[in-house]
Amino acid sequence: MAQRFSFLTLAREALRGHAGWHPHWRSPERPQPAYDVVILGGGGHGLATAYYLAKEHKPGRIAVLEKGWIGGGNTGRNTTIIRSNYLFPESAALYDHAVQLWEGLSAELNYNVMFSPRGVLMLAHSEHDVQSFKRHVHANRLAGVDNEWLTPAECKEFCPPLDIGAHIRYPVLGGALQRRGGIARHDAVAWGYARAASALGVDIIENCEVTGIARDPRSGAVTGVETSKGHVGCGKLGVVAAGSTSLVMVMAGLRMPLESFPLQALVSEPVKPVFPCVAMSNTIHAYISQSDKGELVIGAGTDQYTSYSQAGNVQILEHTLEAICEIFPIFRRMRMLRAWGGIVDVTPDRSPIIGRTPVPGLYVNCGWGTGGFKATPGSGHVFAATIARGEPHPIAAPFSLDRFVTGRVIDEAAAAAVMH
Amino acid sequence: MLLITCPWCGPRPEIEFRHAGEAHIARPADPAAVSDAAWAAYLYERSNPRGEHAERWRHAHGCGRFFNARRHTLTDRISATTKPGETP
Amino acid sequence: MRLPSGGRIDRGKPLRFTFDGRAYSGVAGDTLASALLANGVHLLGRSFKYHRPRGLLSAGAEEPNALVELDCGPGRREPNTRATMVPLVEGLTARSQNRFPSLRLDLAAAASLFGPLLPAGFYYKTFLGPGREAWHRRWEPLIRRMAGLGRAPEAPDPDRYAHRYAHCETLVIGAGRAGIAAALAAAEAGDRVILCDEQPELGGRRLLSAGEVPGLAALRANPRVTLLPRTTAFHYGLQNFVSLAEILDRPDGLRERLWQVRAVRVVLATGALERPLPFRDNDRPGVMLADAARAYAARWAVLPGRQAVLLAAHDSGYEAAFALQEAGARIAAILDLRAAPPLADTARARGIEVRAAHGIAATRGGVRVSGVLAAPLRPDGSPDAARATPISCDLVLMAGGWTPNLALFSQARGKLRWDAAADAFLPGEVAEALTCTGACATGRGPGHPVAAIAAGALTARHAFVDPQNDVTTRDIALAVQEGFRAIEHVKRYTTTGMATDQGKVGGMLGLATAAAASGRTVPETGHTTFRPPYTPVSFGTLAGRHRGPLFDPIRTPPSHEWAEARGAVFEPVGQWQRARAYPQAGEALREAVARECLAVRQQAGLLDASTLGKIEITGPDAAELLERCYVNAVHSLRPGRCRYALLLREDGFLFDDGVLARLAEDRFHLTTTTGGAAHVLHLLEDYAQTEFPELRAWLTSTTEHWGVAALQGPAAREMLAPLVRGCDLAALPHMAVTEAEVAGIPARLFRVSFTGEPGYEINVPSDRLPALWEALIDAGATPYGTDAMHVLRAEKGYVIVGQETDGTVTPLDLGLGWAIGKGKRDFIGKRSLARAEMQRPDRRQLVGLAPLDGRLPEEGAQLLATSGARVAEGHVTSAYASAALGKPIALGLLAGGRARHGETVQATRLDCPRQPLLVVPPVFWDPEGKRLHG
Amino acid sequence: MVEIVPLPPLRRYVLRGDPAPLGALGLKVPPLLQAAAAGAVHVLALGPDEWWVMAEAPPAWPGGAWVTEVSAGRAGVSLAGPDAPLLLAEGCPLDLTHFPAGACTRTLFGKVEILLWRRGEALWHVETARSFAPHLAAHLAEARADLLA
Repeated sequence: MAQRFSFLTLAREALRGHAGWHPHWRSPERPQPAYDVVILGGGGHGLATAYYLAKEHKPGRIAVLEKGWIGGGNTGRNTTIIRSNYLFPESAALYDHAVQLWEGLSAELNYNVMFSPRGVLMLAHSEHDVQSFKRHVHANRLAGVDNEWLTPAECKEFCPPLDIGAHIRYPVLGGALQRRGGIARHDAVAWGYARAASALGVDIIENCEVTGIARDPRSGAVTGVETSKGHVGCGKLGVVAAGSTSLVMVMAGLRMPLESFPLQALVSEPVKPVFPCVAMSNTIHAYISQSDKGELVIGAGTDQYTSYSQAGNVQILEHTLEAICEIFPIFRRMRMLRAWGGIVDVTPDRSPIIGRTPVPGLYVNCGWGTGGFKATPGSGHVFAATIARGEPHPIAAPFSLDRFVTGRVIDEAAAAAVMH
Repeated sequence: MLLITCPWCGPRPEIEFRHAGEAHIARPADPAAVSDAAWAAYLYERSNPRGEHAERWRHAHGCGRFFNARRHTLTDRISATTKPGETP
Repeated sequence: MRLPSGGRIDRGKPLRFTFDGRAYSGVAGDTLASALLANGVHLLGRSFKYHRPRGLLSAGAEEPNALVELDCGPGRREPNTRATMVPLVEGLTARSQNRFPSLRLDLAAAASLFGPLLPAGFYYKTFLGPGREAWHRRWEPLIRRMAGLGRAPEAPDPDRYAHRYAHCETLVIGAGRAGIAAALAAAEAGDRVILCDEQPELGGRRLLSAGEVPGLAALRANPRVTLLPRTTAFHYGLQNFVSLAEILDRPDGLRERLWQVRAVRVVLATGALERPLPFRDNDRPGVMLADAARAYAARWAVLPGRQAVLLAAHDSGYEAAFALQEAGARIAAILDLRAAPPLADTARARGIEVRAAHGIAATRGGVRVSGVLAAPLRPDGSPDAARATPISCDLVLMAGGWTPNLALFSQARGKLRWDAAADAFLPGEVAEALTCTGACATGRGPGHPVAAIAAGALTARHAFVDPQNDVTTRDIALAVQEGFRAIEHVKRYTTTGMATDQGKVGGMLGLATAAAASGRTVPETGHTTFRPPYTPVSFGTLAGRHRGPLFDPIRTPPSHEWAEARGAVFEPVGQWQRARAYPQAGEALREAVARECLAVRQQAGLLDASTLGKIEITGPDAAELLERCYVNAVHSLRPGRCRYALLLREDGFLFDDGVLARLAEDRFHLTTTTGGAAHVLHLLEDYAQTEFPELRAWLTSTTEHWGVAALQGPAAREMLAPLVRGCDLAALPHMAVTEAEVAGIPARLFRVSFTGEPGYEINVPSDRLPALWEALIDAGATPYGTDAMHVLRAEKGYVIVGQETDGTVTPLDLGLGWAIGKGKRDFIGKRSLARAEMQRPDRRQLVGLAPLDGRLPEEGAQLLATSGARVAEGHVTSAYASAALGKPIALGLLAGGRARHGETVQATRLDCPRQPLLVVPPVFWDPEGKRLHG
Repeated sequence: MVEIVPLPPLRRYVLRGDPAPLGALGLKVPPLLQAAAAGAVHVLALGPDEWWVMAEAPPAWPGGAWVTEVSAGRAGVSLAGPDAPLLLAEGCPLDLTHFPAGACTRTLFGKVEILLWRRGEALWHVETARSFAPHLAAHLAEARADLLA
């Protein structure tokens, strides 16, 4: 069992020079020869999956295999926006399941993930935006997801740096506000789940790259994985590899409806509190909040071509900052401190894929595109149940892989919902 | 910003071009004859490789032509661009 | 203290400035930093976490401590500016940051009392309660107030920012000895050369000596050479696409320029950065990098202290000490971590005491250093405080050795390789046409190994590695102890290297400390990735001129000036500004829309439909191309006739609609939605070029050539007839097109309707549209805008792609199956329509909705079978007050809707629980279509 | 030194597929991305099967030409003066030192697609779609003011 985190333990350790702190999670150099369940991918989603498996389903021995260091992918590279005001009930149910878990996550994990429900404000700049966002408000309220319509003046009151003047190119016509939305500390999510999962006996193996998937010649079922640290047997394999999903699934002979794009984000130099909420404008592509450290955290767009380079182009940053300066002109003299790129795996309908695959014992959780972080706890929770029971969790069921064959897609993007 | 060699116009900056997805995904000659699964594969399944990638670009703000390119998705380097139907 | 002579400054040009409200003076050539030092100001800032007093550490871009707020008037306040990078100008106003009430007395410094409670990552372990929202409601506000450095600006920035694309054979980054040499060589070879350097004066460390910098004159004289001082290369993109930020600060308000350089070859001459040394309280004002102190004396003739102690791990420190001695400082002692300092005797010959194998156990002093405890090193490399002896001084020089500056090399995706001999990471493989020269390629020679330096300071207290973020050697050791072994984990857990200097100061030391704490070597530990920008860059520089009207093009149709003059109300539709309505004096928008609608129903109205996309398709195979793409039967369309045309995506969902007119066997005029114009052309080009290359058919956008006046209403024909030459309107049936002359203008005259009234869309060259418009107004037509257009088409049950559809709707859902050519073998999306899912009877289908309570339904409202139901069966896509019908009407998508006419459904509302709506056919006006053909 | 002058009204025609009709107008078929002229009639080869003909008066097209008029759909400016390339560098990503007189192409200036045609050593024809022209002109004007200052 991990040592308890609290102000008292912190104070006690302060008196003895913090000599008593242990590693937050066990990180065995080598994996065991076999596990009942292997989770492939040590990002937030994979670690959450392992945690909820161990806590709620106890399928036996569990390992998480990570090719680099945990939380090093999109978990540690996103703008940490959390919201659930999606249009379609299937999506709203999935993301709101996550928000409900976020609300108790620090206590659940005994790790401060700094969930900050400071409100997510989506700005409308055209009649079409207004119609689309009001449709969201109606749909969300019916589904029990909080979402309210604000006038421009109310937007300004909620987000003082916002310019609602008529002189800007695309004046603000109103906004949809989800007060329960907000941000969290991305690294803490990976570390917190790792610590809690490790305490429940999950092996977290870092620097362990998977090179092949072993299958039973007759049934075709998954029997294990080949890794840079040797063969690891498993009864069930859950792939949670985000941008690398296509590369892993092809090892099992599966072509996925996925493409991986570079997505960039940036932060400004740290300043005193100036931006109280999260603001998003998908018409002009501006996504901004302020971290507790004081940095303005700004989401940029994806490049147009697929890539695994984790590096994006400068023109993407230009367009992003044009948009930010347009609706927040007081920030034009702020400086970009750091920009970085992640690899996002995008599905044709911009909704994730969670569930079984044609290969017995192989499960996949991918396709979160630009919006995966917000779903982390919910994604892990329903994927764990899906793996444990061998059938989709009710919330995950609509996101099955075969929806692309039937045509029952869940197209949030086409329905003018914003990404992120 | 990539520098892309349009097979007609020569090297041009990436912002003149529009990426048009994976190349050589043949539209079934008789769509009515293929199964839902095969049709879905045509519509949605992509190789999305880490490495050499055959893809399509259009010189949208130039000569307007579509063409094929071979690009490495880890280095983003384009090793060849060819007119449709040509082989490098 | 300013020296009487020397330096690269102009003592003849005094400049006045203020810092924290106090007036000082410096001279031309000063930086804010050198000027403050010359005035004896050493306390310049407070640290991020503990609010410890801080002074200048460096003289350059890597400065982590001396961050100030510049105030250049309204809208020109600027936080976190490095005092070392600000050339002094008359009247400069600077303030210190992150302190209250004053820099000298900062109450928040009490934070350091709780230091033991605030080690690396403390916030992950506490603030967990009480209650669910304890963090958000109680603790986070406290943390946020304490965090952050400067204050964000409060008013919009009035300055301008320029962009420039540039191309050259050789781009040289860094104008020190090596950079200038590389530039000269390239220039002699005939290259176009760009040489940039972040400093106001080119020369790099050559500026430490007096006189003209060799080579610069020759470069200035060469017209093919562009010299860019105060210009930082901050982003290294693919194929040598490098972004530079040039600071102009022109009095006319042109502040900065973004250069985007495509270079055949790039030469990195970015030099090396001197490292600080870790020891207790190594952050006190007066503790400075040795080379920086030397620079202040040599370049700005400022002595940073009278009595200095040098802590050396590298010979370069001796050069600095000697230079300061010559400038008049007393070198109290040289403490050298090395057992046998090569230059010890040279120093002694200059009368300087040298203690080998010594370190600093601690510094003394308050807001400025007053002395050090010099201590012999234990076998483990740590200073033995028990045997320490005090030395008083007002300046401590740190010569910790040099780290090659390879941030841009790393951005260029170059691999760094550890070179044991150089005790540094050096450039390895790189795919770009890129070479490194000078100190960034080789370093400045080894000193005391950085691994040994780190090992000796693992247990020291307050030994700062990342001074701005207050990260100490102990914080890093704690992170390792808590299992954070990957260097990226250490960085993220401790925040070392994440301050505004991006690890330039403490990066190498931090990683050596992590290595020492985890018992690994430096190369085993690896390094974190260098991320752009190299140094912070203004948002404005990247945004450039694209603000306000230049943010995005504002497109207006040909009648815009007329509409503006008539006080029309406009709405943005994509990039277009379209007239929404033409209110008359004292008329509310709602009233105007109602009047315009009635005018169309009872007489005739005039709409500028020029924004509709238009494509001319020519060639012998034009019909075949369209037949294969659109759902319609095209071959059977006779010249002179039109069809309502639908274009799907291959997934079967509606992509765009418009009117397809056949002008001749081999020529078509196709319209698209306003927003869809470019997308439709791109999609059709894709199929024409890549799927059906054998077809001889060509597409040309004529969207902006044709101005379109839509004249709609029962009186349209009699109004138009007198203006028309060359065609018999009476003989022109609905959905027909002909060439004619209208008001003396050659036109393509369409008889089409988007209102349900008989109507015409008159296409004339857009420069002639205003004349046609005036003529039609004179003929009695009432101008109507997009709002009325929406109402009129809804009354008739016509859909708008993007309003009735959202990318998940098929033509069958909209009841438009009739438009699909019977027996067509194939068209884009046909196969997808055959999937079972698309055939389900309970798909959302277009219906009309009549409010039973007479109130206007809310667009977007969800449709429920019963008021208690929780699951939506559809939604309201459009809702308008219909003047013609004298009641509100709505369209919606409802599960199995076509079979539910007569049923009552409940619509959600934001202002009350539910609203009952009667499901009716979607055509409210003239269902039989008598008027259209009348 | 560079002046910005609005373009005079021009007739513009897009010829696709077969260039033969150019002969009837007395025009040679120029190589891709180059212009040719016969008196006041100019032809610009903007694509492998796309030729733009510009003239003050409508040319006498022979029958069977796949030609479409776009005259009124286009507008723009002329840039006259030695600093025109410097002004264009504000928003055009091409290396204009390798763009001799007689060269033409579609490219970008800032956020607008332009047709760039170097009519002479120091004379540049810059046109775009009608509704983008005001934006193009405003962007060029602001940039020019900063160049001259």
